[in-house]
Amino acid sequence: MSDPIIVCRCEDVTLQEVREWISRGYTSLEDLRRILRLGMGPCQGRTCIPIVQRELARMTGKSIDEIGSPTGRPPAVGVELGAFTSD
Amino acid sequence: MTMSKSPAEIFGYSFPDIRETQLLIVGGGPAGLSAALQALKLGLKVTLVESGLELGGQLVKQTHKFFGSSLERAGTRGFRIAQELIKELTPFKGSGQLEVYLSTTAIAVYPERIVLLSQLSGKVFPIKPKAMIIATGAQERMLPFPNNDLPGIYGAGGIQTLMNQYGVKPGKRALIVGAGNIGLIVAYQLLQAGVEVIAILEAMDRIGGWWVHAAKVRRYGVPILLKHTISRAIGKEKVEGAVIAEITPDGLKDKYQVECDLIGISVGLTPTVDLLRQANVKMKYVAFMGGFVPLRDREMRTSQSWIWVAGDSAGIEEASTAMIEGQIASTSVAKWLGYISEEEAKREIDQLWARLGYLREAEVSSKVRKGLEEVLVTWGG
Amino acid sequence: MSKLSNLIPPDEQVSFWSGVLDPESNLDLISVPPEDLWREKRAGLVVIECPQEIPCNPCHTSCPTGAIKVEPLTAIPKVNYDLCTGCTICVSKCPGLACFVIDKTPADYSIVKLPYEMYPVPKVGEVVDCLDRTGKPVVEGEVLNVTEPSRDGTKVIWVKVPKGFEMTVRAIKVKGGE
Amino acid sequence: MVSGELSKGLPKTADVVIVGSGVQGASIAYNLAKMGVRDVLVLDAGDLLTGSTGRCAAGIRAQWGGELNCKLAKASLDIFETLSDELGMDIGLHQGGYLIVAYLDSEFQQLKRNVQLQNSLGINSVILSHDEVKERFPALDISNAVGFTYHHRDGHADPFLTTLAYIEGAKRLGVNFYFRTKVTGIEARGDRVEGVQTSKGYISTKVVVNAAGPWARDIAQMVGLSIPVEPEAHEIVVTEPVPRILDPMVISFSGNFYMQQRPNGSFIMGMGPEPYAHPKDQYSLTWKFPYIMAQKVTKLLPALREVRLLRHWAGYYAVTPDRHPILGESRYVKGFYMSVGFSGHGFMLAPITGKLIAEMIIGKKPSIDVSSLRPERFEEGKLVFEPMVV
Amino acid sequence: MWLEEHPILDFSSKRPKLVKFYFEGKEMWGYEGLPIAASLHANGIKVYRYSTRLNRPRGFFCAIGKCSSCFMVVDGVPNVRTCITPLREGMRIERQRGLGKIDLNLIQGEAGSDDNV
Repeated sequence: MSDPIIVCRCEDVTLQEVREWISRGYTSLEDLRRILRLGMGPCQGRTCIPIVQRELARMTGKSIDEIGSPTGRPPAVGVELGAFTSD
Repeated sequence: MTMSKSPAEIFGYSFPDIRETQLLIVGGGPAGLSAALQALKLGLKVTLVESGLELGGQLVKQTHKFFGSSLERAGTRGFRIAQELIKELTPFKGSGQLEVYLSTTAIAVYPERIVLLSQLSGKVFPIKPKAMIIATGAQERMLPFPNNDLPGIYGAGGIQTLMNQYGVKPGKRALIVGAGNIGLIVAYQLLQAGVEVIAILEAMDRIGGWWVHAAKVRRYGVPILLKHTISRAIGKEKVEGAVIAEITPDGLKDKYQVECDLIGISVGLTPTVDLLRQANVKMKYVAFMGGFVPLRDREMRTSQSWIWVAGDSAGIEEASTAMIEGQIASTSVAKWLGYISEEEAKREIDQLWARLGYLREAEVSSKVRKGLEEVLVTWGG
Repeated sequence: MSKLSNLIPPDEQVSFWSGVLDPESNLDLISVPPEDLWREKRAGLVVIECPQEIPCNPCHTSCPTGAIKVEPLTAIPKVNYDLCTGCTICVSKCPGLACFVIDKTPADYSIVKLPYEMYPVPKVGEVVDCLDRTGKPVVEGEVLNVTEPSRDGTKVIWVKVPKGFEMTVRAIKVKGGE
Repeated sequence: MVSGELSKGLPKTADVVIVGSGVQGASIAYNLAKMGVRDVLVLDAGDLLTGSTGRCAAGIRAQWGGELNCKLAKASLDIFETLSDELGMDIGLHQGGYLIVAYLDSEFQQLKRNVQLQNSLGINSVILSHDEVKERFPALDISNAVGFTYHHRDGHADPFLTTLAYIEGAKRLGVNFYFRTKVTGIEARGDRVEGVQTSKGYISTKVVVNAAGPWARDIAQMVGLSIPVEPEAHEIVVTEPVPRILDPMVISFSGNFYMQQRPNGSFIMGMGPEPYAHPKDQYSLTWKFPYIMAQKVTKLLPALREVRLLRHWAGYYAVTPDRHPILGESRYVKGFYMSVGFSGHGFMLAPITGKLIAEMIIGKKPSIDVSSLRPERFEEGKLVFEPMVV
Repeated sequence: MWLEEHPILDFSSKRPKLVKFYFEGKEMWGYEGLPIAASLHANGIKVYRYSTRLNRPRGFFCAIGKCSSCFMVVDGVPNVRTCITPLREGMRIERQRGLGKIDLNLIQGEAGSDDNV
């Protein structure tokens, strides 16, 4: 196997996989997020989303503004459940 | 089995009290620190939260002297600027006008202006500010290339943290990808730490950073290869080398294979806008400003009337402009909360804009100026 | 795969936009003293290799004689060489490390006073390698003085170079260290 | 450039148009195609899985208190168990069982009755003692619980992968999916469906399936039908993935929570409405929710104190008055089918309900009699009872 | 390697206390209060974890606690962000393989003692 190009370190998603699903017709950021779990790992998409936005723009001819960004969901960084308890 | 407790008793829950503050500033880098100072001088009560172990943001890693005029503390090293700003804050801490939370991250913005703050070694508590300035800075972009995740391939900012903040020699032989300011400066800092720098690669046909920063590293024998990039990293458990390719009209043409144990990626920054997204602040993609950035008015106020922005989270620029934006935002907040008059605020903000004007006057700033045209708006009402 | 070279020569690309000034063709972009004045001025005169508009003016604000002007903030510095005393304050202040004071008055050598922020710091009397703008050692030179005018870590190294190397030598390297 | 679905224009006609590409729409489409109806179009106003399926906890259980739900859920489980093979794609099924925990005596009595019913229907659920639970699931703190029931075949499947597998399976059989395509009107002549008006053009069709989840009421209104399906927002949180420390989905009606460790290692958890009052009709979130969930689940599973909460979101249940779905063709508008109102259990039932709706459309007798779930039951006053939903 | 001599920064006079910790059972020394990752890096340890799906070696990366690259198992708890978690004396640090491991006894022991208070 050739050396992978890692797009998302949290879920171990490669650029090859991203390209494959885009060419199968899943051409929105939301589509790819749900298929590949991009941006759903502990880093909240900080690394992968900008790369995927650019790849989508390149492959679909859309502008990045059109492609957009995922909905912002709390928390911005993961927090231990124990931090929400009172003891 | 005795049944002593009702489900409501077993699974009862409670919530921490909601703390209140006038102005919550998220981020203790140059923008946040200057915003805090300005707000304090204007009489506001300020809560400043910083996710790192110390205040100063990226400034604490900067050993080089800053550009600008004396108003921006030009000629002073970044970490010293941080020390100066922190020192200026100290008197306000005693007076109770300022609360600083270190190792504390603003993790969430919920409806009705509730912000959750998470403390590294403690608890999550809600705070309800009247106004909030988001100065969360930026994050580094990653570059897709084979083996780009091997240990030893770090963001240039990560290298600075390891080396200049914690005092760890990050490697023996380094390759830097990207000749923007951060790439150039990190290369220089690596030389200062005794690390050999093999080369700086730049995909464009000219360096992206300031010319003088490039000249500084070239003098020590570091080549800067224009129209070159990394085509892959080599290594099994950690990075052992890299293949450097020339970017030609027909694609990448592999040219060198070098040994290195450190690759610094500095291909640009993206504004950190998680909280702005959570708050549904209106944004726009502006390549010149590093990505999606919030629309803002001349006073750095966003589409959410209680949220202001400043610094790199409002669009990638320099620490000098970040500091001024912080001051503008706080001046606007002070006006909104009735601490200064409309006229005073206008005079102050005009002056600060004049300073932004001359900082952005150079030819290299033309992109920033263009980007600003796209996001500078006037909010109705 | 064909064999790739594992050595990148330091002069693989030498061009202005790769960070190297051509002392011949880029002279109009920088501040160079008039030759006749330069030959006579004791302590030397400043050469400012700052060819790009930068919003930056510590050379102007730190100059004790008002010889350097940066107006407006993004202008390229202009030097009034009649006022320059070669004091090296700008050498230590300039954030871009772009100021060099060059003293041509000694009869059989010149002195380049250049900024230095590396480790180790050479001692007075030590012979160091003198590097050109691409880091190539071009000549050896004796360190005549080590000062720190701004007391902020930026040293100013006075290095003795043969005549003709004034516009070539822009850095030094302590021998033996790698 | 990608030849994505945008480059293909919307067809002018179709045998069946399905509104909604969530797990219901996808399952119906796949089952129709499998039964030979291949000129099927699935339309979705949003992107892939942005509706209720993509926001659900994706639990699968056969432990119900009503006979019909038991039958449907068991049939669904049978399909889930072979679905990865059938669709040629891993759906992320994890059968760690469901552990239902009672904290009230009356509740435990009901659970025991349910087990009798379930066993009579071929669902091999059991009552577990405290010792058995302690031994099997040592991470749980059950000190205040009254009793437990457990069914080992229950579990979880990945809602994204399951739906995607259905979609890709249907596509292979010729079904076309159009995302970002909003249905703006449904044409009917007399009492028959004629066609669908969309943001991208008109499609003439004799059969429309309403599988629009929380937006089902709006779609029904387009043919003049008023159906009692209310969107009810629920919040949910998920943690970072950690090594497996809990096999079953743990739910409690009196404790009001559900919690499960998914195959990827993350914990997903939620609850029914409580007085902290989530706005019913919005995806907006309440700051108190993470506190409530954290306090509940760390009492049950103390090790979770060290596990990080990673994401908080809301999704809609599409709720009917009797909390049972509406399945079948409208008596008043021929060709208008509904597979809606699952009240929070749509994911686990989709494999079977998709098959049943497909059978109805091709005129075959449904393999399970679901006539009691007909759309008109509300106006007839014939609601279906189920004791096991909260 | 720790930086001792630096032309601009003064590290040696400001170092915190040297403490002993264990990496994969091996004794090492690091500075108390500095992030765990810094002391590991200075000890020449660059591989902090092996990723979940592709079993890739991963190390230090973002340096500010925002990615997942430096997750390690620290005192029985997985997913510890070693780039921002301060080193303490006696810490037991292990490479995280996949999701790592949870030491239930350790964690529940802690929770149990809370109940007794």
